[in-house]
Order: sequence, then structure tokens, then C-alpha cells
Amino acid sequence: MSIKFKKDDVIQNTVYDVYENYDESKSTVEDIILPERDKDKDPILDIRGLGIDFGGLTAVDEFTIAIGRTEIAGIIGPNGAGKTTIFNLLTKVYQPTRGTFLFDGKDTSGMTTTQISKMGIARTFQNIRLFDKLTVEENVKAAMHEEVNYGLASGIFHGPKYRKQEKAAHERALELLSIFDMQDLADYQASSLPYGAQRRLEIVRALATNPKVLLLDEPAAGMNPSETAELMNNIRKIRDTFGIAILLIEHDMSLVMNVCEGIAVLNFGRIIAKGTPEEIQNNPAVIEAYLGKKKEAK
Amino acid sequence: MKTSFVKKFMVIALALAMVFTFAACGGSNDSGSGDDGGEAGAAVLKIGSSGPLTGGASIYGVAVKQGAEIAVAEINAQESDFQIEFKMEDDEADGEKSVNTYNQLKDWGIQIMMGTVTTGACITASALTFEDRVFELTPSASSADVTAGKDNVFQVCFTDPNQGIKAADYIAENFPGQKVGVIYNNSDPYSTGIFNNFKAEFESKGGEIAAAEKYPDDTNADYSAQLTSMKSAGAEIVFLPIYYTPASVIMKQAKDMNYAPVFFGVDGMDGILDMEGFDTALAEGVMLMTPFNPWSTDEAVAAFVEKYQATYNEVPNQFAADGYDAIYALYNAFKAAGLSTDQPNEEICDAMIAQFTGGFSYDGLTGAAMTWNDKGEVNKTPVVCVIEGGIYVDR
Amino acid sequence: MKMKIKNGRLSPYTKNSIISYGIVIIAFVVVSVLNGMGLVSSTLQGQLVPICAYIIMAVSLNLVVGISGELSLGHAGFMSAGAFTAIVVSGMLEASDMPVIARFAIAVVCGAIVAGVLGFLIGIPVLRLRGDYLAIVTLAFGEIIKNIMNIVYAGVDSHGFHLRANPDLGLEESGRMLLNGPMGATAVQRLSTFTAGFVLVLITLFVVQNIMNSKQGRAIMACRDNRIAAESIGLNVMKYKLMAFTVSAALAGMGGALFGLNFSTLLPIKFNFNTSVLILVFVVLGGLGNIWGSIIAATILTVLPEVLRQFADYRMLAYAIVLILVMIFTYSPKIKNFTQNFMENTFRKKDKKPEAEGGAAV
Amino acid sequence: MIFLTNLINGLSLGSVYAIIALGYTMVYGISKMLNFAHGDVIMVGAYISFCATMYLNLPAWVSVILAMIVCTALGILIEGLAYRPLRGTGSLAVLITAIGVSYFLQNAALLIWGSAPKVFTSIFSALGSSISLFGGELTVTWEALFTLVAAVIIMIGMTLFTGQTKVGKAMRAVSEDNGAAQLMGINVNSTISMTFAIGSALAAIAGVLLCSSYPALMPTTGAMPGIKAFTAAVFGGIGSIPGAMLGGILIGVIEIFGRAYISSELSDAIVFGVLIIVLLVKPSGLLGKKITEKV
Repeated sequence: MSIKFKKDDVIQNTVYDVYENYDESKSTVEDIILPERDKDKDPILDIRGLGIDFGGLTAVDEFTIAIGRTEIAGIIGPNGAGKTTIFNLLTKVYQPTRGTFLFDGKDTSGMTTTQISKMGIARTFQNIRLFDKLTVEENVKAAMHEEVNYGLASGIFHGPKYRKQEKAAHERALELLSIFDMQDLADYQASSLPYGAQRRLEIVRALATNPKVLLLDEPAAGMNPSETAELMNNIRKIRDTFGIAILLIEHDMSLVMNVCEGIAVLNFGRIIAKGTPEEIQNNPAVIEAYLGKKKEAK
Repeated sequence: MKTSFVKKFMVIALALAMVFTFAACGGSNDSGSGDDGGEAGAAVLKIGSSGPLTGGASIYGVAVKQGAEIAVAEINAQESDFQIEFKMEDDEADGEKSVNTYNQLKDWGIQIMMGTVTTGACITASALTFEDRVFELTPSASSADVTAGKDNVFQVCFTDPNQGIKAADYIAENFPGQKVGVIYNNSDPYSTGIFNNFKAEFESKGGEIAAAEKYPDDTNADYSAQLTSMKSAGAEIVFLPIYYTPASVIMKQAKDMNYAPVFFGVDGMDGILDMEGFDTALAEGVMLMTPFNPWSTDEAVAAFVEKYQATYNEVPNQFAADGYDAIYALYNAFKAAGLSTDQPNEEICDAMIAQFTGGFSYDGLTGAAMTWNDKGEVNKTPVVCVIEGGIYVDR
Repeated sequence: MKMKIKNGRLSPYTKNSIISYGIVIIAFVVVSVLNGMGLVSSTLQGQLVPICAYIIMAVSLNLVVGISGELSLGHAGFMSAGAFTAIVVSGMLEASDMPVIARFAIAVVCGAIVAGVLGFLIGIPVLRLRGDYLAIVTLAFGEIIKNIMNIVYAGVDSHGFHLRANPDLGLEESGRMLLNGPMGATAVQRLSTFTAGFVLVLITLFVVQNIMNSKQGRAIMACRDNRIAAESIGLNVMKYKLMAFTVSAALAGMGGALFGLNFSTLLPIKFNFNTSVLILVFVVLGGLGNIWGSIIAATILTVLPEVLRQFADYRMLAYAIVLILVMIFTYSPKIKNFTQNFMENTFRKKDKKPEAEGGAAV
Repeated sequence: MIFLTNLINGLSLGSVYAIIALGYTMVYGISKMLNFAHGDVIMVGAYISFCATMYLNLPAWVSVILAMIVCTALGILIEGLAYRPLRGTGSLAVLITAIGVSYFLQNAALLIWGSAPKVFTSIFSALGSSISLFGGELTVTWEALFTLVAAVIIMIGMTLFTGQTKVGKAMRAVSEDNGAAQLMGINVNSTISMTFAIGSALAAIAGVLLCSSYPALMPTTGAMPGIKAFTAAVFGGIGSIPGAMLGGILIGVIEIFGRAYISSELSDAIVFGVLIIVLLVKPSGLLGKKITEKV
């Protein structure tokens, strides 16, 4: 499969700096980081002491980070550390037991998954969740329900508004699919795609909602090294093209260390370290938590 | 998708099946409507019938069928001009199915309709016989709606109003001043029809119904709540305008709660003694109004009962007798009207109507000197029996 | 059905729509022509309108079970609401000198509206539940509708329309009882014709297939395929499920109206759990989400018991066995694999597809 | 007194529902299918018991055992022939097959035993008809008493069985996670068969008890109690044994009370109305476990 983004498109990592306006009382670690270019603006995501208990067991506690508007950030940690739970909290699949997070400066307490999506957080899933029986194109178009806004009557009678909007949606879907060079697969049933293509389709579907933050849950799982390399470029390209923030969970250390500008390390539901890839790689707590894991990273 | 092969296979198979079913339906037409009895050889009078042969109400349909078949066999053995061909289809006592059965019979070449057995189905089907001008005599569909507005439909059984009124008169006369309760099936036109007329007549005679409880069809398992109400109202006579299956449960449950009123049934109660496993002691003293008593000493009845028992190994109930009478009434009227089997249905229908409304009289198992009025209702006297020692004894 | 379609070729929905319309139109033309030649048996003639009604019921239920993915066991309740509404409306208009077609159309529209409103109201609580709990509640509502129809009495006289929960309507002599509680409606004027049924089937197909191929249909199917993912892209799952449920109920009301105006009597008990199940059998046998499958299954299974009459007492037993065998042969994974391999090996070399995973899972 | 009488009647009817619902719930728990043919197995059980006492003149308790044996075999047979080929295809295909099996059993019974209703002789008839209390003010039938006792014993027995025995634990394991149970060396097929066998044996007992109280026996006898028991199982939380018991009893009591005090025509509507309200408040039934989907 040819890739639209060439290898030499690789964008240089930006310089990190410390984010100053931060309430340190909430944090277990000393500070918070934002990329230099985002520093003058409020963070798109300002997560404050988020925590959730399941039947008395604390799954996540005092999770506090901020994400810049065009930052690519990563959450790493051993299995069961609570990484996906954080995504579920951010998308309100679970309501947090403690803490909250601000999206674009607005408090999200009590919001539903649907409202969160409308505000501009989109996600992919660790265990792929596509609309299996729909075609690839329909999967993408299903996410464009805000801009395709004709009513049920148009839906039944297929009037001019229907035709106009469906045509526009079709074109935009193909455009989005072309990011991953998937436009030729538009008419395949989603479940018939190979694993890697399904992961990419999930990303395209998330992008179709016009998000400001994209949450990627293990986007490289099951991919081979060359696919992973393509993915890295595409993640940067997406950030640049759409000007959005990306928060990802990943086990593949090469991807995380190459792509992410800021990294939070999670263990037993708590952040044990935050910082740039270099800082993280040299952090003794991380090395301890990750001992043995690091070897697996390619 | 990869399943396309299987799917294509299914499409073809389904399409073929569809074509086949249509063809099968179309095919039966050719054999059916071709002969109107005009061919050489023995002339045939095609009498069709429809009733529940499966499902919960099938006991009535099966009884009518068996009674009718005995009558047909008797007639065919002695009639030389033509033979009766009798065909009965299963309508499961359902209106929609009765349309199908009637149309099946039409394809077969029906000339006279003897049916349908149950009221609801009969109202639906008789609308079609009325349109097609096919003469119809129902053995057992008793609602007034069956005949209303249709000049071609006649009944062998009592109409529901008739039964309700007769029962009210009898109780008012013979049990003056006693408290009367009623349990009826309010989702059954038969039961509700009798009850409504019973109530009106009984109250007009100065009686008072102490308690009236109803039950819908679906929950025919338990009548304890209704019986509790009867008992607490102190009803000494419980009128049961219902069929015998729920009645048997009511009697058992009444005994369990030490409640022993006089149960008074209508013709639907007939058959209770034949239920397999039924403890006839429970029915001791039950009164019922039935046109047919299989233990009667009447010669014709005795002969029929003997023949029926020999053939089907069971005691015939009123429905069997109704079926038998219906066939004979049709046959007698057909002969009396001087009809021949090759006449078109319209002519047969008109002649039969004229015959039935023109003073035709028939002595049957379910009543002597039955006559019909122009509404299609039969005129015969009901007999009140009491169950003693496991048989009916005329009152 | 192949999914790979190049630009300019037909989309799978369009293709399936054409198959559905094709089947219905060809069947209508063939039956009409044969009927004109006198080749259609009375039995089939009598079944034509019920077949159309059952097709409408099956297609509309497919919208809920197949497209929206929720098991409904109370579809007959909406059929009942539509049928009795249409009977009442038609009965009330009987005195007017309105042309029959107009009266039929008004009755059908009223039936659809009443059933649709009912579907909307019932859908609000029902769709809060999931899976088998949802199924049992639809069953419960179906039974409740049947129970309520058992105590509804309606009549019309010169004072207008009367509706009560007891039989004492106080009608004038000239008045007419339209609904008589458990005894249902009698002396209904039979307005339904095969052509009317055909038109209503086409309307149903138009509505359901166009919805499937629209934003709403995509959303409904997305909610079915993955509720969590649908929420994550901001779809209001409840709204779209309710939309499917309401439209389905309204179409069922239309089918019920067609059915009700085809018989001179109609009892509320006709629309019991067994009828709901019968319609569900059409849908599952025809394939979930497969509209033309529903059409064919509804037709065959309505005609089948009549064809099986030659088996007399064994008829329904044969029907049961056919049903079980068809289900096993259609859905059993082993048999499916076997047929698939057999067909592919015999007739064609495997052609390369992106990947394969079982198709018509239920 | 009328209240007490109604209560006892309700408890007795509810106990029958509870026993049937137990079978529903166990089968649902293990195979996640709604076995609509379960109600018809009840009918077969009652017919077998009827035939054993009427034609073979066997004592009542032998007829019950015979009915249990036949129904057990029937249950295993149905599962093996009709349901097993469809395992893993989703519940809807199996549901329709179960409906097919239901039609089959009803029509087979019609051919074998005919349409005429049989009057079932209560298996407690030897004990006399009823016990009189309060000087005849209140009568309690033996059937009601024994049905209630049987339901309680069966529930306790099933709880112990699934909790303590190896087979019972295997059943629970398969209910929890079919695949994992298989990996643990549990024979899933035989465990599911076993569940059907037990469910069907319970159905036979329910059939005998049902027809002892309400003696009209027809091929359609099991259909409505089957639906009610299914409702009861969901009411109590499908998959839960105490839930089935509670649901069954409640449905029975509500049905009788509804009929006695509100409207006999609407008693079903009342039962189903209460069910709807309960499910809206507790979406997985009274004692059901809340299932959350893992994201």
C-alpha cells in the first residue's frame, strides 16, 4: 500500500518547556509540560485530579495533566495501569469519582459521551469498534452527522437537500480516507478490512467528527515495523493538517518516543512521571516500573 | 462479502420455492373448478365445510366432521341420483384462515357450504359465501351476527340470544328467589352473547344477578378469583354460559374450596362427561340446556350414537349431532326443492333459501320439527337436562 | 452480494432496493396477468391482501430487528392499533358519500398515525432497556395493547362517535357498533384490494429503503453495530433507535389497516403473541436487514400452510419441521462453511478479497 | 379471609411459574437463549404423567418420575438436534428455532393425544381435596401447599447444586465465560446438555403441579404459563435462581390479585404493566446482575 505521506515529511520534534500557570497542589509530580508553540494559549485539555473507583478499587487516581492545542502527547504504562480508563473518563464512558477536566476552558462535569463528542473530543478504541456491517465510506459518513443535517423527511424522500449534502459528504469522506490512501476501499464492508486498515479507518472516522482533540488507543497494536513507521508520520501529518491535539496510548516505545512531545507514565492508576521523551527514558521510577518491558520495545 | 455464494444459493432456492408455491396454488385451480358435476358418471353434490381441526377449539370441528361424515355415508348408501362429496378444511377457528379454507373449497368446486363451525370464523367466511351466492348452513356458529344481513346463511344451533333468554326464563321459573352468579368468557362472542341476553331477560323477570365474573381467553387456567367472588356473594346457582373445558376446571376448583352451588350450563357444557380423566362425580347435579342428549331413548338418537361409537369409539356430543343434522337438513331441502347437482351455485342458493324460509321442516337429533325464519334462525325447543350418575336425565 | 463496487457502479443499497422493487413489481404484474387469464386459484386470490399486509409487517419489523438491532416481540400490537383505528375511521366515514379510495386512504393514514404515536410513546421507556429485557418489554406492551383492545367499545350514531370501556354506549337505534370489546369489529366493509396492498407495499419499501440509504439509516445502523462507538462520534443513540421504532410502528399500523379492512370481522385476539412471533420468523428467515428476504419469506410462509394442506393433520407439524430445518441450514456455522466451501470449490476459483469474516451473523 | 384465599391462590400459581422460570433462567444463563419451547416441555410432562396414571395405572409418584425421565430425554434431544448446530450464531437464530420446536411439540402432542382436553387427576387426590381452616372460612388445597413447598425445595436444591457440586460449578463457569470454561477443561457441550436435562426435569415437575391445580390438559396448556414464566424470569433478573423464584411468586400473586381486585380482563395487562415499571427502575430485573460492557 502506498502511503500518501513520504518519509521525509517527518516533522522535527518541538522544544518542550514547563507550563507555568499550573496548580501544583493537584499534582503528584512537580510540573506540567506543554510544547513551546502552545504555551501562550490555554491548554485544550486541562485535566485536574481525575480519579475513578470501581467497587472500592481505585482504578485511576489524581490524574493531572494538560495538553497543548497542537501537542502530541502520550500515556504509557504497564498493562492494567489504567490507561484506557483515562480515555473512558475523558469521553465520559465512565463518570469520574473525583476530579474533572476542562475542555477548551469549559468544565465538563456531568456531560455525556455524546456531548463530549460534540465539543470536539474524538477517540479510537483499543479493541476496534467499527460499524462492522457498514461500508468504509458509511463508517466515515456516519461520523459527519453534524454537517449532514437534513431531517427525517429528507431522509425518506431524498430531496434536493439530501442530494446536495450526501454529495458533499461523499466527497469529504473520500478526502479523509485519502489521508491513509484508503479511498479505494470505500465500498468494502468495514469488517472485511485487514486489521491495520481497520485501525486506520477508526482514526479517519474520529477525524470526521471535526475534533479538537484526538484520543488514539494503541494505534500501532498489531502493526509491523514498517506500518508503524507510516503511522508515526501520519500522526504528525494529521496534527499539522488539522491543527489538533493528539493524545495516544501506546506500548510501542519507538512510536511513543519518536512522536510524542510530552509523555505521562502511569502505574497502578497514578502518574509516576511526566516529561519529554528524554526525561522519561532517564527517569529511574519509569525504568523500574518498566523493567523488562523496555526490552520488548522495538 | 465472501458469503455471496451462500447468499446467491439462498436467493435462487427462495425464488424457486416462491415460484413453486404460486404454481402449486395456481395448479390446484385447474383440477378444482373444472368439474361442476356435469360430467358423465355419478353426479356429485359437493358440500364443503370448515372448522377447527387443530388447535384449542379442534374438538368442536372434529366432532362436526365426524357427525357429518356419518350422515354423508348414510345418504350415499341410499341415494341413487347423486352422491354427496364432503370435504372439511381446518380453519383453526381463525377468521383469516377461514377465508383461506373457503377459498380452498371454492377451488375444489364447493356447491353448498356446511359451516363454519365457530362463530368468529363463520362471520368472516359467510361474508364471502354471501357475495359468491353459496348457500350456507352452519351447524354450530350461534351468534346473531352470523346470519345478520345475509339471506343465504342459516343455523342448525340456537342463536345465543335465544339460549340466554331461555336459560333466564328457566332459572327464574324454577329457582325463584335464589341468588344467581355468572362466570363467563368475555373474549368469546358465544359466551358474552348468551350472558348479555341472559342478564337482560333475567332482570326483566325481576331476578337479580348476585355476582357476574368474567375471564379472558388467555388465562383459562385459574378461576379461583372468580369462584371466591361467587362464594362470597352467596350465589346458590352459578350460570356458566361457557364451554365445558373451563367448566370442568371451575367445578374442580369449586369443590376444592368447599363451594357447592348448582351449576347451570348451556349447550357448550355438553361434552363434559366425555372428557378423559374427568371425575363425573364433580358434575353430579349440574344442569344444562342442550338440544342433544346421547342417552336419550329416542330411536334416531340411539341409532346415531351407536353408529358413532362404533366408528369413532366415543360418545357423540352436541356438535357431532349438529353436523349430522346439518347434512341431513341440507340433503332433505335439496331434494325437496327438486334441485339437481349440475345447477349453478346461484340457482341452488336461491332455491335453498326459498326452501328453508318456505315452511321446510326437519326432524333431527337436536330437535323435532325444526323450522327456520327469514333471518336464518332455527326454531326448536331446548331441553334442560340434569346430570345424574354420569348421564343426562331430561328435566 | 459483493461489496466492492467501483465508482459509477451501483451501491449495495441501491442494488438491494432494485431487487426488492423488482420482486414486488414483477410479482404484482405476473399475478395480475394470471388473474386476468383466470389462472389464479381462489385460495391465492384470497391470500393476496394478507400477503401484502404480512410483507409490510415483515419489512417494518426488519427496520427494528434487522436495521436497528433490537428484538421486538410485540409488533402485532401496532398492527392491532392500525387495524382497529382504520376500521373505526372507515366505519365513521361510511355514511358520507366519499369515494371508496379516499375513505381507504384516510383510514390507512389514520391507522399509521395512531400506531406511530403509540410506537413513539412506547419506545421512550422500552428503548432505555437492552437486549432480552427490551424484548420482554415489547412483548409486554403487545399483550397490554391486546388486553386494552378487549375492553374498548366504540360506536357511531347521529350524535357522533362514542368510545367507552364498557359495552353500554347508549347508541341510537340507527347507530352502529364499530368495536365490540373482545368480539372485535363485525360487519366491516372490505375495502382492501390487491392493488391497494401493492401500493402500500411499495410505500413501505420506499420509506424503509430510503431511510437505510440516508444519514438516519447510517446512524441507526451505526448504533446497532456498535453502541459505544456510535456515542463516541456523538450520535444520540436513543434518538435514532426511537426514530426506527416509531417509523416501524407507523408502517405496521399501515399494514394492520390493510389487513383489518380485508376481513368482515376482526377479533383483538388475532394480534396476540403468536402473530408477533410469526412476523419475527419472516424477518429472521428472510435475513436480518435484508428487505427482499423479508418479502420472500413473508410470502412463502403465508402461502406454505395452504400448500401443505395435502398433509392434512400433519400440516403444522411439517411447517414446524421445515422451519427448524431452514434455520439450521441457513445459520448453522458448520453447514454454512460446508456449503460455502462446496460452492467455491465446485463453481469457482477463490477470488481474492481483502479479508473474510462471516457474513450474515445474527 | 378472601384476601388470604387469594394470597394462597397467588402463591400457588406463582410457585408453578417459579419452577418453570427456574428452567428458563438456567438455560438462559448457560446458553444465552430464550428457550420458547420450554413451556411445551411442561405440557409433555403433564401428558406423560396423565398417561402413566390413566392407562398404565401406575401410582402418582411413579408417573412423576416417568414424566421427569421422558422430559429429561426430550430436553437433551431438543438441545442436541435443534439448538447445538446453531451454537455461536447469536440468540435470534436459536430463538426462531426454539419457536419451531415449540410448534413441533404442540402439533406432535395434538397428533398423539388428540385435541380433546384431558382432565388431569391431581397427584394429591389420595390426600383428599383440601384442608379447612377457621371453621371452613379458609380452605387450602393440598396442591397449593405442595406446590409452594416443592418450589422452595427446588430452589434451595438448585442453589446448593450450582454452588456446591462439581457439575453445578461447571455450569456456572460455562455461564460466566464459555470459552474460558472450555480452556479449563470443562466439557461445554455436556454441561449445556446437563442444564437442559435439569431444566426439562423441572419442567416435568412444573407440568404435573400445574395440571394438578388446573386440570384441563391440552396441547396448548404449556404456552401461556411458559410466557408468564419467561416474564417471571426476566422480572427477577434472568440468570438468577433466587430471582426466578421471586419473580415467579410475584407474577402469580399480582395476577391473582389483579384479577380479584382490579379487573379480570386486565389481569394480564396489570402483570405486564408491573413488569415494565420494575424493569424501568431496575433494568436488569429485581435480582439480576448489572452487565457493563467493557470498553
